[in-house]
Amino acid sequence: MKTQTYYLNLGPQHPSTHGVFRIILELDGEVVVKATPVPGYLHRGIEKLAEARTYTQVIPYTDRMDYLAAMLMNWGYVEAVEKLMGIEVPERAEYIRVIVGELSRIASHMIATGAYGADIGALTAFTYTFRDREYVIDLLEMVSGSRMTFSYFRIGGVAADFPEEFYPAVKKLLDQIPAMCDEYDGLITGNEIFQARTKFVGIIPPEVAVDYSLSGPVLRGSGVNYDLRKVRPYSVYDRFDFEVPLGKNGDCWDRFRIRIEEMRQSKRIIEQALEQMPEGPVLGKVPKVIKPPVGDAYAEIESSKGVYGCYVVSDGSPKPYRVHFRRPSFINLGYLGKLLEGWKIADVIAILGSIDIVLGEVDC
Amino acid sequence: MADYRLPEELMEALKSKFPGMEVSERQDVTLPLDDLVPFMTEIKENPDYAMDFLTNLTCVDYPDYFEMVYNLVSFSHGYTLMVKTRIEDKENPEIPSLIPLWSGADWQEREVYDLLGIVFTGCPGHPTRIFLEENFKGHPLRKDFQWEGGREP
Amino acid sequence: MDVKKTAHPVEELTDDPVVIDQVKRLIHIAPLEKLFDYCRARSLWPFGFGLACCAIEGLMAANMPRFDLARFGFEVMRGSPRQADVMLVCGTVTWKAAPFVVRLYEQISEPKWVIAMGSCAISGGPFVDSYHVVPGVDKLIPVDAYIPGCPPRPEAVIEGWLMIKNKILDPKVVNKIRG
Amino acid sequence: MFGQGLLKGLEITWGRLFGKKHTVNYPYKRIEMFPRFHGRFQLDVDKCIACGLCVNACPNKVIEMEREKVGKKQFLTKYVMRIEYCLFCGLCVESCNRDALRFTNVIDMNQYRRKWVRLTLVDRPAPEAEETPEEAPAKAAKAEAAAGKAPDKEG
Amino acid sequence: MGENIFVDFTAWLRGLISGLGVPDLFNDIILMIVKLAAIIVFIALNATWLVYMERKICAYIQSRVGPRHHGPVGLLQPVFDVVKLMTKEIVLPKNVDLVVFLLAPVLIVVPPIVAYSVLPFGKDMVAIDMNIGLFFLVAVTSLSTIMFWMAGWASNNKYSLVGGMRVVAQMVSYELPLVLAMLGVVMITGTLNLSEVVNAQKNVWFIFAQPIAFLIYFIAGVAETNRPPFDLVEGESEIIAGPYTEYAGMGFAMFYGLAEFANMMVISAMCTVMFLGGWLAPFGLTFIPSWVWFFLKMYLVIFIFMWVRWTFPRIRVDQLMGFGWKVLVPLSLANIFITGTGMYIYRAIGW
Amino acid sequence: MLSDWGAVFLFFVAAVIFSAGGVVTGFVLAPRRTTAQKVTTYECGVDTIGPTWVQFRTSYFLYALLFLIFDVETIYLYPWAVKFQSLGLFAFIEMIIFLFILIIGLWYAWKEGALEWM
Amino acid sequence: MIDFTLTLLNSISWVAVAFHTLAAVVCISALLVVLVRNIVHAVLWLAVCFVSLAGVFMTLDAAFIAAVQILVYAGAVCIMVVFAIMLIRRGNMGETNLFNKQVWAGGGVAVLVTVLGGFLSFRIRYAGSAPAVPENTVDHIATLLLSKYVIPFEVAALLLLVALVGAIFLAKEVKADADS
Amino acid sequence: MLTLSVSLHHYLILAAVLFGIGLFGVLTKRNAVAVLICIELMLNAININLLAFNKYITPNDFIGQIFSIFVITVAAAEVGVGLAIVIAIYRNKLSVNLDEFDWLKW
Ligand code: SF4
Ligand code: SF4
Ligand code: SF4
Repeated sequence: MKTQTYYLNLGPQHPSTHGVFRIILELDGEVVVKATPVPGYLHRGIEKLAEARTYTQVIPYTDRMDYLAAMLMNWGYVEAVEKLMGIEVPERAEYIRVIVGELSRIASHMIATGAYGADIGALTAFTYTFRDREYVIDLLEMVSGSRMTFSYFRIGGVAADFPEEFYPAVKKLLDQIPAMCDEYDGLITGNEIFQARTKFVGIIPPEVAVDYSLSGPVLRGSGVNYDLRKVRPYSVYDRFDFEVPLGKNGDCWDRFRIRIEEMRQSKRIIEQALEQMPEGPVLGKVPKVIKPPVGDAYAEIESSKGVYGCYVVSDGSPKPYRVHFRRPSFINLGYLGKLLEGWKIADVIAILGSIDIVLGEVDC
Repeated sequence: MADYRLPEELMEALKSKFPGMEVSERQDVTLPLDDLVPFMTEIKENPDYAMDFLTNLTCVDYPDYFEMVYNLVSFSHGYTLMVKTRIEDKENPEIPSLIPLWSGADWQEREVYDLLGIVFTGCPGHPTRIFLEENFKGHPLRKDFQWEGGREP
Repeated sequence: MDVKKTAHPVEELTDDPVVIDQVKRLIHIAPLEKLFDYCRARSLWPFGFGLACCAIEGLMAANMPRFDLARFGFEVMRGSPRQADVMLVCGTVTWKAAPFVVRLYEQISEPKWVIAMGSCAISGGPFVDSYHVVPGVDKLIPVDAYIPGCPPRPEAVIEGWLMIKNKILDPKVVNKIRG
Repeated sequence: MFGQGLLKGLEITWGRLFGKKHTVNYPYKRIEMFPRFHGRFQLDVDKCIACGLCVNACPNKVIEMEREKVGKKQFLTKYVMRIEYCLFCGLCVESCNRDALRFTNVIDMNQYRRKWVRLTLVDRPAPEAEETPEEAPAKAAKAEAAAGKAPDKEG
Repeated sequence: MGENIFVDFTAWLRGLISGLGVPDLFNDIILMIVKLAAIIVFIALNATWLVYMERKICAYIQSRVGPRHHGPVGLLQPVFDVVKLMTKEIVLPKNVDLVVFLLAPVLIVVPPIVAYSVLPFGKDMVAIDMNIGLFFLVAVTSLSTIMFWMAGWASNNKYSLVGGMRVVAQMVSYELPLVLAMLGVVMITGTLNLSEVVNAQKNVWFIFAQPIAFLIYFIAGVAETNRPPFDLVEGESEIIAGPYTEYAGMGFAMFYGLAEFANMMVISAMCTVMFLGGWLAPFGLTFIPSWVWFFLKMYLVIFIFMWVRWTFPRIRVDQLMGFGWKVLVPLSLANIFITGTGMYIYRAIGW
Repeated sequence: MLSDWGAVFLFFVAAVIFSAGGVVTGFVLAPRRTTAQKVTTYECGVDTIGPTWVQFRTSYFLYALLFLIFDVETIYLYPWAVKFQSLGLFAFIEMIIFLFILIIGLWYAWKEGALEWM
Repeated sequence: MIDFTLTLLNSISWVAVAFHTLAAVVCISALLVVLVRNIVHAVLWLAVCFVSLAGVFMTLDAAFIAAVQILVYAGAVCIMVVFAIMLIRRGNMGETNLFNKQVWAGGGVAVLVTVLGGFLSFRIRYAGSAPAVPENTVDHIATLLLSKYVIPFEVAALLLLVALVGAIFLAKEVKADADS
Repeated sequence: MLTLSVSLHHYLILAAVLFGIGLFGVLTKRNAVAVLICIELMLNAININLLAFNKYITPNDFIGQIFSIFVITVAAAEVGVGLAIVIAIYRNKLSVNLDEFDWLKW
């Protein structure tokens, strides 16, 4: 018997859409027949605004895209401008970038982990990750002065060197990270209910993942080994020894687990970076007014959500002619509509959460 | 830094196949509009290139033309390639859609349509606006887009 | 007995049955209202309504272990506007989102308050020049407290909640410049 | 065995139940801010030479500055930060090479009215010194600020 | 000391009233009304306290401190909440089925309150010492299902409707294991009278005699009260607030505060009576009054409820149903066999 | 004497009065202001698409059916359990047969997929 | 005055009061089940009817049956009907419980049967009015059920089985269709 | 003075009335589900009779009570199967309107 299908709006305001995002679900009972994602509720026109800002002034705006890992957002942009201008970044600045970038990744993954727990219903895990994130954020605040929107990177380096008290604090944090990860593992990953909810749910086959240009943990969850830090090492990533965790089934559980694994790997990277860090200036030789030559450049980094690219076009003036950001969450969302079909309402939340989107980044 | 560009001989092979293509010294390929789909099909399907990952897709509004920019990656070989093509028609810019080749182009093309007004042909019902509402006037990332900010004195 | 014959004073002022109803009701329970306000001010439930970056700080971090709004009893985050008291507008309101922001505000049951958190909610903030951003949520709905910052620290958010509390307890505080 | 994970979870929460609490009792106890914290702005009027670098550095034209030429020196008459537009990015502070503009660690800038949100750091008349007719730079600065209000022109 | 204060008080009241020449029946009625009032006050007080306790336990588990500033250690927080909710507008959305919409929150608290009438709170402390108390309780609590559905259906909201359908399916599926689990106890005691059930545990609590039944009962009890990990009904992150999405003010308070906690108390009180020896003092600690023991045990169960709630994620609806029907029901049926056979064997070797 | 049912009746009435009182207090004490937007259905802030009172799937019905059948079964089980100790082995076997028949039903339902949620 | 009230109250048979109230509720709710136009309301009234019928049963000293009544009818049958309605209803809810064309004929027959039944009932004679309340009905029921009525008891199980299998069979096809 | 009292006749009349209402519904309802509901009402009326006879005529035999249990069993089975049939019909006809099935009219 064909029961009537009906439409249900999931969002724009919904506790688990992680912001203002809307999915129009066509449901039969509780089963999704068709899903239409509607982004754009947070479209702020950053790309347009950037055209009216100088190159340096764009940096704070990149913060507001993936506000959970703002350092990485800065990084992709300054990387592109540096490529465009051919600026050499001092060694020390590169190491600082790696450290704050990985810290940012840890912070972002912590939220992703916790928020995913909350989506599945384990609110306590959410508070734990937030509790621990505070300590990561403290470190980043120590170096940059802000808790979320750091604007710490500068074209050709970073804004300031680490303060002295940073080093003991980061050591202390790094020592705790494995224990934190174990706690999340014990509370969420190891939980049978959680596994039942996420294993073999929302499976993305590797070919499809590649076809849809997915990236980041979503792609690696499907078993595709594509991490820019390894595949095309930028900055000084080729000097570190770390592993790229991969999933097997491409289900929600894999995507989730990878993030916790990556936190552990990030910890390793930071440790090595702290060891290898040379002395020196933190800002390269940069002209006072940044006027790149006419031309364009595209640079990519691996942000916490996936491949974050930045395409900058210069017309020789102090303001960029065009800036385009390749935002990983946005492109990862492209497959959502297809992915949701055939799953239940509860799975919709699980799948959406496992993709780990940040609406600021999706809508730009 | 390692090199992720296409080896010269592969580039030559491409050049001979698509005489209209220009290669900059950074190995950015610029194509005539008509060559786009055959070229893309070639570099995707041909196992020598196997550009199976469409990373990025965007468009720039230059005074005289629109320039589409595609960034491609080959997972098996590790090559990257930037492909550009110009749309000379500033009034009704049209370009064939790449969804048949890479499904990941879907949302990115919609974004380009939404913000720059490039129409992608070849897929019925595509593109539609993605960020802005259907009744939004204009395409904001065009240089001639006029709007009012809400700043108060 | 006479009272019934003569119109209620308020009825001479207006015909609006809603207003008459309200005024009468208020007269009946006016003495209690102070008590109610005392309780209301101590039991503000936020509407779980996050828009952008500020939501992380205002809705989440402020509720989480370190800052713990729950100490004031302001943590019972409701997903449905019917059950919430305070709408914390934390983030950028775009024109696409404006209609539903207004609707959600309307759907909150009386009495209700609004906090505009972050530059974006106050004035459009960093994106005030943008083509798709509402320059301040006070263009759409009445706002009771402004928390500048981008994003404001959770402490500032707690201050914002206490401002609402103070406002309920003593509506006159709004005429004073703080700090 | 099935249920192990469940028990493990219970064990963790049980431990936390009696574990350390991470709450800072905010209004009564405050977290110490880091020296670099981006809080409320502070302008050291004596140090400021009204050079306008901060105005130019700001990505969102937050700072409104008026200056008058008094004798040889620029005299700062008005310095308003419309922090309702501010990104708290610190570019202005960074650009000020006289160390006049600084962040303090004051968090609370909340107001009940929008118009009170903006920070007027300096608002004073120019001293009665002989007013030179060269007010041109001040005018120019004003015009520039005005132009900034309509960024679409720049696009 | 204290053991008999309630019993004595009743007797004193009875004497006082009959001294006025009131006929027996009225004496009964007046006494019953006193008991009734006591029970309702008890429920209301406990529900407020439980709200506080829940928030505090939640906070402590999450390394926070929870309500603290309003009232001594935040104790007045739920009181403020109640008054707030009382003075909050009850929105009546258009298109709702008004009568059903308003009746649902009114009726939702009736089943738990009626269920209290047969619960023995202590020695000789039961409002109605009913012969079929257990069965009556089961029957009455099964009525809640339809109220939840009324709320979900009448709201004319899809979230509510989905929630309403879920709640019915869930409560219906878990009622069965709940009822069957108690059957094992009934087989041992041979009575449906709750006071007698308690008395039968003089030697050994049934949690030891019937461990499987206890487990089934506990799980099914959590599901019956719609608490995590079985809170698909409210499923905050899925369907906003389920059937209560459209309810505001007092209507919401009835569901969220009163009904939920009253139901939870019924379930945990039943758990105490059936498996934890009711008011019986363990280890011969009889100097503590029986009702204190009862509350201690009840609160222990409630604490476990809360502990579980703040630890586990939410189960999915198909898993929920599958678990209920494919695991709990067969298990509880097996429990009946085991109990029966076990008792025969026990008798065969024992006597 | 007040019989059991009388007391239950009292409880019932009191419970209704109590909860109705609560809701009515809410109506008396709370301010009211109705706007056109306020009374719209809440669905994440946007308009509901299509009718709300929609059809629901068969699976719910099958669960209800199973419950009904087994609920009826419990009304046999309870009296039996009460008298279990004095009835003797014969009754036990009787009940096993009874249960067995119903377990066949459960098994059938299981086999036919009536226990699967769709 | 007080005395008078007390005697008055004492003289009332409370069973009778309860019975008449409950009977009225039963009749009214049953009528409403038939009369309301919205089938969901009809089901809700049906639940009211069942609960008050349980009250009637209690006045008949059949507490166990009363509890069964609540458990099975109000708790299970109503739910089942509700689900069935949710499954098969399409369109407007307000007009789902309408009469057909034979209202008058049907009404006539119903009235006739009622009157006849009522009339016949007065011809019954029986001894004694209010017999002693037997203790522990459940015990007796159990004993009888498992000895004297053991055959019907097992047949009941079979009946339930058949009903279950039949209903699942019927509804299953529905499910199969839904899958395709 | 109030002269309220109850006797067997009261119960029987109540049963008759309930039965009549049920019958009325069965005969006149268009919706098949409503018809089933009304059948339930009739069965309940019978239960009243059984219990009343049990109490007033054979107070110590419990035959009435046991029978009413059987009646309830049958009623439950009937509802289950009945609704399943209704659903099956609905699947074919997309309607539960009894007027439209000539073959089901009785
Ligand atoms: S004020 Fe700043 S932090 Fe807050 S939403 Fe706006 S941009 Fe994000
Ligand atoms: S902090 Fe940034 S936005 Fe704010 S005034 Fe300074 S430069 Fe402008
Ligand atoms: S940059 Fe410094 S010195 Fe120059 S105007 Fe600004 S605050 Fe004054």
